[in-house]
Parts: sequence; structure tokens; C-alpha cells
Amino acid sequence: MNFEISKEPINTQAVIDKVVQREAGAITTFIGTVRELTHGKKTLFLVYEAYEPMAVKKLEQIGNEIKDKWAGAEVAITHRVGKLDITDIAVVIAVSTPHRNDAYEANRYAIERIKEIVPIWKKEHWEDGEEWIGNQLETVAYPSGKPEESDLNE
Amino acid sequence: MNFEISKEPINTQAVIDKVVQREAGAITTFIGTVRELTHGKKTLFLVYEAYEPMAVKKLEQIGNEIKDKWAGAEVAITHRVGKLDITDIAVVIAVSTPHRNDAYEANRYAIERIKEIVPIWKKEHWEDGEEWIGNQLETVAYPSGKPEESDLNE
Amino acid sequence: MNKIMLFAHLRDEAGAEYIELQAEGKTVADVKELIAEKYNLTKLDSTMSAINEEFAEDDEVIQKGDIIAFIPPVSGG
Amino acid sequence: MNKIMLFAHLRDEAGAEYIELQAEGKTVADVKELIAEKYNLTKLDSTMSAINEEFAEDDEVIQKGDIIAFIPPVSGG
Repeated sequence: MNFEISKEPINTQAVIDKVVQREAGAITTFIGTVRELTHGKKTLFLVYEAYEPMAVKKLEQIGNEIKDKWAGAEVAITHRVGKLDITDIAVVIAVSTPHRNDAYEANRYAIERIKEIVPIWKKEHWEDGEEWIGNQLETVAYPSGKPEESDLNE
Repeated sequence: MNFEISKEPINTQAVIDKVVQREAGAITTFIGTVRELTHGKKTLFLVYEAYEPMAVKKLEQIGNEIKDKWAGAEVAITHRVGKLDITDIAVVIAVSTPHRNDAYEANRYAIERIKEIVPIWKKEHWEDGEEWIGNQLETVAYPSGKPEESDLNE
Repeated sequence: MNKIMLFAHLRDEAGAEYIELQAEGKTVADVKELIAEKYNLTKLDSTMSAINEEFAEDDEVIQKGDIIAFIPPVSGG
Repeated sequence: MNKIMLFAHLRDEAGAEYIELQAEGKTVADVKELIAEKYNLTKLDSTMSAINEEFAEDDEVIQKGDIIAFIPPVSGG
């Protein structure tokens, strides 16, 4: 199972091991961790919630998109749910490819897509309150307030 | 010691652990592995050799360059030397930054710089021979046959 | 009956993880409007929808047994 | 005396990891030429040089005790 939602802490090495292949010269990993400060505001902890069966399907879809775009790629993604403290790991993405440029690009594609189409939400808890965080994409704007059809099923 | 040359197999997690920080939202790793096929030719194993004290200095230099270019970045790099079999890890680069785009870019910068200025060499062993491999940069050409001064000391 | 899954702020507002409802023959938009009113749900204009774990348009018609989900802007990763 | 470090194919060709040589006052280029001839070293035109673990130009003059290294195109990573 290369695509998982996990209630337990993520073992990074276990995710990496899923993409090891004799044809690969490069493995990239992205590890998303809980950051203490965002725009100067201090986070105490986060809670992640997922629509689990759909989230797994969407992670699989991202994996298939990557295999279509980058020949010879292997992909594994695990996303955590539940309460996470500062420096805890929220997501691990591992991608292996024959050549290194592809491994970087495919990995970056994976995290952008996760932030577009995978039904997972985080609630930030600060000293003075809490809030479900909406779309936080740093690179894509949705003028209509939601992803377009082309974004969802690309 | 965030910058090391290792005669023993590299523990990826140990390299990642060196860059964990409360200010980081993203950790990227690059794991360079020994690929079986290059241009259709079958590699049996590799031997890496390093000018160790200078290699460590140059890895440190790359770390400092990254900290100058990407605010808040932490970097750790370990490169293996000796005999490596297919799928063995030659190098692990871990970079943590507050924001994910920086973590990808800084990591990619590190591997490109390693291929430019760090005195490490690999000898490929095939069924029908062996050879020390020269500059294999995929992205930079040196018309003069060697890096320019600006490449070395940037 | 159809199961209507709620997440994030919608779950908090409704005080329930899901609602059971006879939605057969209705569109996604119909159901959205219906439960928005009943549970005082907010920000539904930026909420996506899914039928049986696939994103669905507002005008899609719900079949017997379909599982609907209302999906606020996601924030994983 | 100065220590001249050799790597990769240069080490194989010379059959030695380093050579000891009186190089004080000579330039890097002088030393390169000198050992190339003596040990039949090849591809020295694409070989970089270092003095005391820092890259050095061909015209740099070697001081007493300096450690020289001849560095073929690197292939780490």
C-alpha cells in the first residue's frame, strides 16, 4: 500500500523503502512538519482530519498522474491524521526516478496536488483560539473560490 | 557534524534528524542511489573515492551558500565512499526551511554544487571493464573543460 | 436513504460527522441548500462536493444509496 | 618537501596515492608538467588543482609545506 492515511506517527524510512528500485538513481522525499510560527503567530498544535477512503483514492490518483508524467517513477505518500505537535510529521512523499531532475519535479508536483484535491483538513490551535484552515496553496489562486474541474481530474 | 564523508552505509534518518527545527515546515531529502542501467549499460558496482578533508570543507561551503541564499535553512549532507552495490545509497542531502518551495530549491542546489566542486570520484564497474567517471553534470556545460572560477567559489 | 458526510468546520457547525437524508432524485445543490438551512452551515459557496468518493458538480443528480460528502477547501500537506 | 595528492585515474596511473616532491617556489602548472611526464599521467588539461584543500589557479606559487592536490573532474552525488 503505497498511499496511506495514518493515525500513528509516520516512519519516514518505511515510506522511502517503498520506492527503492534498481532502475532509480534518485529518491527525493518531502517531509511536511508542523511549524511553530506562521506569520508571527504561535501554533500550539494541529489537528488533521481526513475523509479517509476518498483521501486514499486521491493520493493514488496523484501517484498515477506522476507515473504518466515521469517515466519510471515510483511514488509513496503517507499523510497523518489526529493531533500533531510542533516538529511532528504531517506528510511524507517519496519519489524515485532514474534521473534526479524528475525526482525533484515529481515530488513537488505531488505536494501541490495534495493541497488541491486530497480531502484532508487541518485545524490550527493557538493560545487565543482555533480555526479550520482553508486552502493554503502558495502557488495557485482559485478566483472562483474553488478548484476548477481541470484541476480536480487532471 | 552536518557534513560528512562516510565509509559505512548512510543512515538516512540520522541525516534528516540533523535538520529538524521548530521553525521548519518542510524537510526535503535527496537520496542518490546506485542505478543498474545507464544508457543501457549494466553497472555491476561502483567505487567512490574522496579527498576527504577537502570534500568535507566543500560540503560545508555548500551548506553556507545555502544559508546565505535561503533564510532559515538548515542543511546536512553525508556522502559515502568505498564499494557500493546497486540500490546502495551514495549521498543523502537533507534541507529544512520554513516554506516548502525553498526546501526543494535549496536541496536541488546542493546536489548540483556537489557535482561541481566536491572532490569525490566514482569508478564504474561493468561486465566488460571499469572506468573513472568524469564530470556528469546534466545541467551545466563547461566549454573550457573545467568549472570557471565563479563556479568554484560562488 | 443517503449518507451526507461533513468535514472540518461543517462537522463542527452541524455537531455531527454525517447526516442521513432521503436525497434520491435531488441534485447536489438541492442537498447543499437543504442542510445548510437546517444546520446553519457556513461558507458553502466555497465547498466542493463528492458523490461516492469522487468530486461531483452541483447539478449532478443523486441516486439511491449514493454517499454524498461536502468538502471545504482542503488544507493537507 | 611537498606532498602531491593524486586521485581517481591519476592515482591508478601513478600507482601511488601521493608523491613527495620539492615544489617550493614552483607554480602549480610547473608541478603538473613535471609529474605528468614522470608518471605518464593523462587528461591533465581537464584536471583542477588545490593547495591546502582550496582550489588554486595554475599560476599560483607553492610555498613550503603546502599540500598540492590534482583533482580530475569530480563525479560525486
